[in-house]
Amino acid sequence: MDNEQPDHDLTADVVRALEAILLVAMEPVSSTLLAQLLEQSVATVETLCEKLAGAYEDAGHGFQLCKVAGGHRLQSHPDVAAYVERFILDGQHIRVSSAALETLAIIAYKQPMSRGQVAAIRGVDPDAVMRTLQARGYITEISRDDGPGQAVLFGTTPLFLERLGINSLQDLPPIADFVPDASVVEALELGLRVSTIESPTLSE
Amino acid sequence: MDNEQPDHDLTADVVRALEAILLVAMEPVSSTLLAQLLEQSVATVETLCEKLAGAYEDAGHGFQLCKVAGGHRLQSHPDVAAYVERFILDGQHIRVSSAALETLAIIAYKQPMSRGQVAAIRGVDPDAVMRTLQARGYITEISRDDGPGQAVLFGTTPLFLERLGINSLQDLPPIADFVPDASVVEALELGLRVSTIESPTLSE
Amino acid sequence: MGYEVTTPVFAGPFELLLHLMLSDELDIHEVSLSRIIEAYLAEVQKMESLDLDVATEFLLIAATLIELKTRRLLPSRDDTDIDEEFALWEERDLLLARLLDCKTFKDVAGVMGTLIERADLSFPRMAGPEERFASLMPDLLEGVTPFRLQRAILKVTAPKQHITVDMMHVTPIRASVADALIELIEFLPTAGRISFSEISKGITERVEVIVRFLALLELFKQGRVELIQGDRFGDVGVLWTGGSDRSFDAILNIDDYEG
Repeated sequence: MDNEQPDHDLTADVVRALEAILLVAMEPVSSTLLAQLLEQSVATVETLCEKLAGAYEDAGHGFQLCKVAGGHRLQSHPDVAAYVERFILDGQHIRVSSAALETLAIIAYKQPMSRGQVAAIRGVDPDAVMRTLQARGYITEISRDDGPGQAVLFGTTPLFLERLGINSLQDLPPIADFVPDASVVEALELGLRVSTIESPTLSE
Repeated sequence: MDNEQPDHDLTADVVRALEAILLVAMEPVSSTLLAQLLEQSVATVETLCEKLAGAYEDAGHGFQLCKVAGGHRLQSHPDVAAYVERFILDGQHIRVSSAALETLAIIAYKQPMSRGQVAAIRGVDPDAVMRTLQARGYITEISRDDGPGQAVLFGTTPLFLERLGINSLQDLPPIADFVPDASVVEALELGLRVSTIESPTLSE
Repeated sequence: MGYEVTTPVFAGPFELLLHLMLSDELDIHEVSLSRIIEAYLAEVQKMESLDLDVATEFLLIAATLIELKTRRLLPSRDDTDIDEEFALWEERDLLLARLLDCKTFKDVAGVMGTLIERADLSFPRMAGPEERFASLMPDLLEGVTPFRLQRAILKVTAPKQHITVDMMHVTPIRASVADALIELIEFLPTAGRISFSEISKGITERVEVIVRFLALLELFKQGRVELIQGDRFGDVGVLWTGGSDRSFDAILNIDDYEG
């Protein structure tokens, strides 16, 4: 039996759920939120996390469970950082996609925005793109919606401003008084009609 | 000793590095890339991943190591899905409609396929469905037909494999398994007889 | 998500027919084509908001069924046209093959649905490298200026209808000369002298270019444009000479061109 295995089967299930949540979490998860999700006391969660962290270390895993600002998170073990560095340098081949740029633009101009609100504007599910932007540190969870479902609301980070070379969001070029919009310009360039012609079903 | 612990210390280090890389990866990592990073043969990496996956399962962790879309990835264990879903809230998977599934099935087995070829099998214009599938990233334009009109040909993407939780298209059951059985063929055949002469028992 | 296409209960005519025929299979020797046709037409009638293209597909199948039915009712005659007979057999075989295809992929879709359901119970690790590796990460935003960001949001938030109207004619590839005519009559009178390459600029579907060219020829025939070609294989210049007459009554009988 693994030495990470806790005493009771009940606890075992809680630990499994804890591990699963920490694995999928994009940001550190607070003990309070974990306690709520696992239906345990905050103290129990703290103890479980400590035990689990010790068990990971003892078993010699390549990851560790750490307590950082804001809560608990899984991270790669410093001992094998050299490999992780190699992976990042070798394995990633990333250029900003237009999907990412559009999603970032929407969030930058209209924050705070939920995933659903971004989806409504872009017309496609922005999930994967938003995870990438979040992982890169350009956007972050800033609050939760009051409404039902309590959707996570996203906004841009100081890193985003830094990379864009601006001091604040006020420095973004304004969009409200910008006329004509992109599609009109495009249509004009095409030299084709701009307005919607009610085309009757002549061809049917 | 943890049963995830491999035989030699050298291997132990490789496994730790493997775990660390998988933890920071944002998409499935191929055996080839892992082999390169870990300076091991592809075969060794495959074996290590299999062993590690087995060890995670035996130890009853809340996460698992899976082979998906041509690579290896860490994911939460299905057993504790209920907890993870509670945590993810708005990251829920989007349902795939049955019309979308049937279109996906056709493209998956017969790719590359043009819109027209899909329409011929479905009996309806698949345009809207295919646009949705494309926007979701399950299918993509992979080439153009040589024939007149140069129809765009579509195929499935790695994201499609990820959504199905399979490693490659070979993991889909062979199409022969789905050929309707004799009774179905007979029922359809009888229903569509051209004349009653051949089967006098038909009640009209 | 709101953008999921809502489909009728039966996504296509084969699916509907398949359902009716196989639910009738209690005793396959009792399969009644009359009942199937009745039920089929009843279903089609229920589909109130069916668009014309879809309705056509359903009705085509209905026509085949009725033809089969008619053939059965007619007494076998010696003077039956052998070609007609063959054509009907062929049509029937085609229908049968399509029904079998439909059944096959419906079953495949079922299995894929199960796979997805199972896969959905797991969520991947997506957090990415920790911040201590941040300096190694290639900067996604390299070369991205605030201006590019502005253009990106203007592009996604722009009202879509202007462009989509054009795109609808592009895919599915069904272009009509009539539509192209309307377009040209709307825009040429104020365009001054313009070249054909300007008119078809940005159009990627060959058939779209062709219908515009045919529309121009039609206007030329009607004496409403002047076409000037400087040299062989050179670009064609277009000049509107039709005054303010923007009627397009002469275009009703112009064919569609399927790509």
